[in-house]
Amino acid sequence: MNSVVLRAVARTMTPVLLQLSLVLLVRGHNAPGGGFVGGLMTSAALILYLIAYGTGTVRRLVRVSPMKLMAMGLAVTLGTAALPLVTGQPFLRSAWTELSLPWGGHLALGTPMLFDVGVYLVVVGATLGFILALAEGEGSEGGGKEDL
Amino acid sequence: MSALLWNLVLALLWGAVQDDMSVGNLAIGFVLGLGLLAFISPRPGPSPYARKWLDILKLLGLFAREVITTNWRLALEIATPGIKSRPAIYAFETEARTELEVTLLLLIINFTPGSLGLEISEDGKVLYIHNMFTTTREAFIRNMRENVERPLLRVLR
Amino acid sequence: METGLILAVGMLYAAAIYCMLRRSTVRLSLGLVLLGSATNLALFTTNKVTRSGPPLLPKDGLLAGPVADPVPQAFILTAIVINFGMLALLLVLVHLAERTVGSDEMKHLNTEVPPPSAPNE
Amino acid sequence: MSGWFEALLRGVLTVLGASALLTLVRLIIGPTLPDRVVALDLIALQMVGGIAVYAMLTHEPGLLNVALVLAIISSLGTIAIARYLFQGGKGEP
Amino acid sequence: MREVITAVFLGVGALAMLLAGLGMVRLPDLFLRLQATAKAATLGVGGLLCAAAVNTGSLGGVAHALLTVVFLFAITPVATLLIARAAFHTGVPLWKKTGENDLAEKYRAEAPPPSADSLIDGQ
Amino acid sequence: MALLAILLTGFVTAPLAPLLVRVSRRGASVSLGFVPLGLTVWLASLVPQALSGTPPSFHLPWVPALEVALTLRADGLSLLMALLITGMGTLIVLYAGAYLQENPRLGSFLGWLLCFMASMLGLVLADNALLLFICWELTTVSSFFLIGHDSQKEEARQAALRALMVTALGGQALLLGLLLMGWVAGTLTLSELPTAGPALREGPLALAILLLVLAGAFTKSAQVPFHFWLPSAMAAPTPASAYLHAATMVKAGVYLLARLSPVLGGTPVWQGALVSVGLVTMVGGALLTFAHTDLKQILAYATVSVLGTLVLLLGLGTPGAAQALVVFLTAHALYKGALFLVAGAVDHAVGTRELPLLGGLRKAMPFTAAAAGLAALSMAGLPPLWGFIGKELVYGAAGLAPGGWGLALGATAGFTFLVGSALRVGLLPFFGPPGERGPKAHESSPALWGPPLVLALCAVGLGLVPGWLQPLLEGAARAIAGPGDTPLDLALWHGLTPALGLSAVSLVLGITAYTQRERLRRALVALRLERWGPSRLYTLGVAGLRRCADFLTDQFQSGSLHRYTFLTVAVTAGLLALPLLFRMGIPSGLKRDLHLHEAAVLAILVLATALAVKTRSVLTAIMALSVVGLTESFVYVLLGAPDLALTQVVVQTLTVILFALVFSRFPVKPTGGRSRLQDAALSLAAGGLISWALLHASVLPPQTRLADAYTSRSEPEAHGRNAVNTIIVDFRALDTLGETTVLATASLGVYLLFGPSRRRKPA
Amino acid sequence: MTNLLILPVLIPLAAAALSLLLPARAGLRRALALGATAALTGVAAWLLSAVWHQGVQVLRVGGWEAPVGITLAADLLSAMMVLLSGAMSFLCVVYSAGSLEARQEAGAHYPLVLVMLAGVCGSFLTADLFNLFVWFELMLVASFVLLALEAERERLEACLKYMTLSLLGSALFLIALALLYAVGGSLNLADLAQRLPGTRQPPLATAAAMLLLAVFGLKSAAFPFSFWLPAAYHTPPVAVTALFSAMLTKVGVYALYRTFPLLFAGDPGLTQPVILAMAVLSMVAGVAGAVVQYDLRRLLAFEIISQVGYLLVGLGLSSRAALAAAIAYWVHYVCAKSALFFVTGAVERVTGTHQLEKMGGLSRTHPLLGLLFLVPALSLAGIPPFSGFFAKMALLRAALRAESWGVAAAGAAVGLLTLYILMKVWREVFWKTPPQEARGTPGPLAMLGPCVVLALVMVGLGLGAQPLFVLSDAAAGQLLDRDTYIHAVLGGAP
Ligand code: NA
Ligand code: NA
Repeated sequence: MNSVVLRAVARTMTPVLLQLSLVLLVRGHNAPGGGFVGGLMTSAALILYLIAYGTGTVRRLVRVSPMKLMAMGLAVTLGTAALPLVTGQPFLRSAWTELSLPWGGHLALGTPMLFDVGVYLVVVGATLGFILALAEGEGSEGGGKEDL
Repeated sequence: MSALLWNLVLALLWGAVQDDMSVGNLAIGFVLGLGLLAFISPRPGPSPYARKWLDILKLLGLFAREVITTNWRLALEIATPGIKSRPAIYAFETEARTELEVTLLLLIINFTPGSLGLEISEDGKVLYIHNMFTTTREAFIRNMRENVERPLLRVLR
Repeated sequence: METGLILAVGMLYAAAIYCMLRRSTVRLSLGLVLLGSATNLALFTTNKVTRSGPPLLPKDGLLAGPVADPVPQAFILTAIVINFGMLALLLVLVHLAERTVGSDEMKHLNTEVPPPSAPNE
Repeated sequence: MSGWFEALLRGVLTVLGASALLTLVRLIIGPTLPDRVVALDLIALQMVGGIAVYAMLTHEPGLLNVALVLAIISSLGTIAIARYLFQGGKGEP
Repeated sequence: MREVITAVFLGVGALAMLLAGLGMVRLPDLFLRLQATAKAATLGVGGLLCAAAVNTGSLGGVAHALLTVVFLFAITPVATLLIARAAFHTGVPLWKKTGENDLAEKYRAEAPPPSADSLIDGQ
Repeated sequence: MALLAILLTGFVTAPLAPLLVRVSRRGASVSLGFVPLGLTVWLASLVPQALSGTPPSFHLPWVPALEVALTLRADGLSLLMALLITGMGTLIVLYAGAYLQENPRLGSFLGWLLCFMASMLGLVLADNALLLFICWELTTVSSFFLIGHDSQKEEARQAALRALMVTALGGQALLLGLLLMGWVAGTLTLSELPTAGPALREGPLALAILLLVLAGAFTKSAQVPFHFWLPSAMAAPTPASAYLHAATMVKAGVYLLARLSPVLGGTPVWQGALVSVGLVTMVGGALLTFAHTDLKQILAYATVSVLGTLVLLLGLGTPGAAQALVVFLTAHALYKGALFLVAGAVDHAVGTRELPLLGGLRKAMPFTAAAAGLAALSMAGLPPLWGFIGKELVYGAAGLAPGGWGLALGATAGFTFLVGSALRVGLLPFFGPPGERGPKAHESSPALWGPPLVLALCAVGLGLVPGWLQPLLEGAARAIAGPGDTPLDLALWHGLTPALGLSAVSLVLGITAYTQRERLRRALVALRLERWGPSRLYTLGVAGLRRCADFLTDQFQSGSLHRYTFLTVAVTAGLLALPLLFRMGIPSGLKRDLHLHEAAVLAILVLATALAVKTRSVLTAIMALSVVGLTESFVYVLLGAPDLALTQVVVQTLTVILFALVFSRFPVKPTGGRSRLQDAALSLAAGGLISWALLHASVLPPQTRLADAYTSRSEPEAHGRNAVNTIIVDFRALDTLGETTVLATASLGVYLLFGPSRRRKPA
Repeated sequence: MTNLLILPVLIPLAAAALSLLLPARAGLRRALALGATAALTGVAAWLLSAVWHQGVQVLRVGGWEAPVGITLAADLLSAMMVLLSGAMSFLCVVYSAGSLEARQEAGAHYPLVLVMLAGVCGSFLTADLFNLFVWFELMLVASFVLLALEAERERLEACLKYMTLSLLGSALFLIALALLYAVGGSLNLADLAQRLPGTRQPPLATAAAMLLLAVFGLKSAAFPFSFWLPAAYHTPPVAVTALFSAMLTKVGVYALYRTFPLLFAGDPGLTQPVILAMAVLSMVAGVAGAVVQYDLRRLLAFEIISQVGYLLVGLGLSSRAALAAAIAYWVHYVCAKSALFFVTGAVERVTGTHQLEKMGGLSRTHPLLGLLFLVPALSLAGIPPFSGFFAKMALLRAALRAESWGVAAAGAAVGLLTLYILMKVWREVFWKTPPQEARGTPGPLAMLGPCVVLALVMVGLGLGAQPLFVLSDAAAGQLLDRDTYIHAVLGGAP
């Protein structure tokens, strides 16, 4: 049936889309992109997978429940935000470090990037949560094991 | 596959030796390597690796011809008053077997102007194709078989 | 562009409000989407609307020309995401309500009955 | 950028706009939902093209990224609509 | 030189897009219009993206343009299949001058899905 | 300090009452009776100082910010009232213990009684107007619970609420009046107010102050037309009626007017209002006693009449009137308290208070009969009782006033009916043939006949030894009207004065009325006062209030979301229109440059929006929305916001997928296609106004300060070249923190409402 | 600069996230919620004392100065509100522990309450209008979910109505922000306050003020923006309703108090009369709605609208005395209203209904409940010597001194009607012979405890009203002293 084609396309394209979403996440600080849109793209990629293979497969693929993913994301953002409190710096104060790359050049690493990763996680968790809940619907079997 | 890998290694070697890893330079290295690999074969004639490249080129050629001719017809159909074509939907029993083959076949059919895959039977053996310009079932199926399916399968197998 | 866009925004608002007045929960959620779009564009038109480039700084760190105001953009990004979350929640409610009363009409869901006549004072 | 080229780009943009308006006509008149989905899909593609042209016009190759995402995402939307709306959420996954 | 090549791609793309738009209005049934979108649009978008790729000249630009085209090639047929299937299920009429229809035979045996009624506008 | 202790004693002991009752039902009231008794003695010991030049006083700041202070002052008037309150209180507590011996809620009754007593004490001792008001309200509240003591009875509940509402209405007015007074006078200390008298009497707010204060006093003291709550409050247990509705609480209004008469009194408005209302109340109340046959009802109307007399006297404002007032007030407290207690004893013994069912009880209940007879004689104003002296003074004061003969005539009419009623109450139950329930009756415990007898004997004793209270009464009168030129003359015999003549006339006429009581009753009943009297007005008022509230609520809280939204939008649009239409013109300098492709984009936006609104198919609308969303993101592309374009595109597609998922689950039967012109008009108006405002904003010079700050600092300070992103994750990361939490919470909500946790649960 | 200011947001958020990460056990979540709210209360008390002793406290989040970064600022009003919210949420959590089923406790109740609390505290503390919008939304979304949980029909209906109007409000909020940004070039309150007077288009700022009035009116349920409230407040569990009543509408009122004196003080000609009209209409409409209700919780919900009217009077009059009175009223009212809701919950548990007709006789069977109802009821009706009397009197006093006779009259009249309504409840619930015998028990100590505490608070705030008035007077003074706030927030930056 149609799903032959759909599955083939999804199988090939989903990794590409996931890769793309990571690109969006990573380069967000310097070009259009960022945690939000990266997270949304990740969800979109997983939705493609969901349409082709169903919710169970997506849950297997993600492994962590969306709610946990979300809570982890929140913990990361909150943790990053609260880190400066330890040293008496103002809340959400960013910290940067320059990393020299072995092939030359520098890579600026900073807590805002970590913050963005937290945002990314929350967005992935939240949108996946929406989609999975609605796709599984009430009365169906899928998922259903996790505690809140 | 290993031949392709070799080809890539040759291209990288080309670039590394020259200390110029730019895309253009690597492409040159790749084409040179392809030429080398095409003739390094224990059997007479082009190597299987080169034959594959030739098949791909042939497929692309056929494909390009189809694209140009039927797009032209489609353009005329749209741009001129009245619709002269008499569309039909034909079942096409494919020789493609694997998921990948079926999918690629469908992609190609769809990209071929004038024909459009509408449905695949549950067993994946029959494609239903909407077709704008062919006049008879026989002509359509023959065209599909010879100009689309066979060249594609030759590339894939 | 700016003037035209603002007029279109007004029309979007009108459409959104009209949808929200449609007595149907489904239309209501459609209206909310329109409302979100209208609001985002309204925020966008606040300061100078410019055809100049995005607020991306080139690698050398010097801007060649004027760029769009990044502030409303940051606001809109936030608003978009919030609106999306709200919409998802609303959709689920709409769905549950439909399943409960078998209709998307708000009046079928209504339980705010007129107060009963009082016992004697 | 030479003048004729910029004019060409603007012309192409206008053509795309006109084409999108034509497509919108189909979206409006329908008559069936699949018709509309096809029109919607095409509008998205026209916008992808429009972004590509605009990227040239403004020398912002970064916009091609937007075009890419738009292309991917809008097709995904089309698939989802076709998959969920037309099949009542039933059938095989 | 680069501008000329770009212009050629642009011309092809714009023309294809315009034709697709026209086709949407002019072609008489859904399947014909699907044909128009699937082809003209891929050709059109492909042309425009190639123009952009040539024009920017950067590796990133080329990669983006090519990736977009490839993705569109891959995903559009899937959408087409799904839409066509839905159209048949919902009884979208074929143009009256359509010839043979093998698919009709196949579907005659299957019952239409229950949600089909609501899909035609105004019902 | 003593005053504070006196004030607090009641409040402190009140909560103990239920506990004491739990310990010993019989002993409780006796032991609690020592509280008012002790207070009486204590207060009495303060009399000499009170009558001296510097009355005892006390001051403790409470809420200085609001000028509320625990300022207490015991001058003659206060002490007279306080002694009445505690003295009566002693008897009432004893009586109540016996009267409600079987009642399960005796404890709470005694508690509220003591609370009331304390409040009343505070009211008369307060020298701070707001402290007075606080106690005033406390008496209202405690009377609510005392009236509603028999809460199983609908009658009691209704009466309690009615009394509460009428007196609280006055209370609110009084509060406003006192606050205004404080503002105008610059002080809220009652003893300092007279110095600000002219300002209060003649300032621009004088009339308002006066009317507000009068509203408070008149409602509390049951003046026509607010009198109706008092008869219905007879649903209270009799001890409460005797205490609140005869002796003390209803006098609070009179006390207030008396207290304020040096401040507000003397003006024509004051005189006119008090005299006319007092006169009407006096005559009307007395007359209406004849409409009733229930002992307590008769007594209640008689009380109304006396309250009218007191107010009338205050309106006269002469020193003589003040003297008459204090005497008549004490007289009334004694005899009316006694009569109420008698009524209660009869009720307790016989089980009814209806005159037609009563008779011949004098043998079975001799002490009660004696108390009743003596008190009735005092009420009828016969010598040598205290009531006679009071009545003579009233006649005298009325006669001396300007236009006095008219007043005297009115007073005569009032006293005529009071005499008649006194005879009915004092004679009918005890003489004549035994009533239906009579034979079984017998005298109950001494606690039920003792207190009325004590009160009646006091009336006799004061009549015989009138000089005993003279200094205190004079002091009280002085507090009202200043030092008079004639000393208080409390003799039983002044010679053949006009007052004596009027007394004789009223006595004769009263006896006539007594004999004609049935005819009078039928005539009064035929008037059907309950149909158009103020009581009816109250009922109508409450019903009207309800109907009005019903209407308002129906209109605004109709349950229709459509109406809610409509009103909200309409009001907001109206608010927005105020500054836009009235203070701003047409924006000038609008930018008119529009490229062709931009025009196409806007056209698509508008057309797709129109389709989304217009189409009847929900799925079509969703697709139209898709186009709107796509166009929106294209606008972002055109105007230099690729970040927005990216996000918008993805979000809008996810939105469509959500819609698709939801609507794939229920077949949408499109509804709400009804097009309402007014909806469309409102929407267009709102949209237009918003455009209007945004157009005005668009011609303002661009604000580049922040934009410049971000673009210049983004790279060096936030290490990012995408200014939008640096704002989001660094400069304004707190927004982002909140926003992600919003998204997470929404997702949590979806999960809770629709996710697996819900699915597992049985429906 | 003090990180103290972020703690009221951070503590509940962190506790909520932790709740969700740890296993779903009732005891665990309850303990986390109790701990978080108690900690928050402590922090808030600390904050209040810091503000009292050292003036306005400020935190530049991320170290970015205003208006580039977001600044949190706490003046006395903010600190009071945070403290009030912390304490009330603690009581609500205690009450939840006593009144909710273990299943509900193990669910998302506590995390949602904490998230809402974070939104509320964020709203109280932020000095940035867009940040305020975000906190509003956070609070809203949590309240939506709390309201809709269990998905019964009535709750769905309530939530849909609440959501529709709230989201409309959010859109209006953003338009107002757009206009303000166009006029002032910033959304930092202090920065805007400095710039708005010199703007080229003052009426546009007034237009924004009008929109904000509508938006905050919607949040605070001031008539005619109150329609959502009666529908919403009678459906969720009492623990939730009490929380809503203590916080949600108050945040709307707070936003009005924060923004109007600061931003729009220069243009009172148009906004003040509108606010006063809204105040009076709210008083009347709320009480009118309550008069006809025979559903206990709906009745109390309508009462909220009328009480919000009182709070708005202070702002409408805008004199120091009026503001002080309204702030004192605020504190009193939050306690009284929550206490009433708490008692209502206990009453419902005893009687098994919230229809007045079906109740009765509780003063004989449950005298303690009667007392616990009476104190907040009388206090709310403004009967001395409870807290409400002084607050209402102060408000009337201020109205009279501002010569707003109509407002004073309305305040007094509505006070009377409030008394009528609550005594009607008393009559029906506690006096009337019950149509059916009461079955249940008034609930565990965790349910009655908060009622007792609040009753004591009301007595305490009545007998010891002076400190409250001193505090609110100082808070009102700060509200009117714009320069101090501006200077503190901008910190000497241009
Ligand atoms: Na509230
Ligand atoms: Na609220």
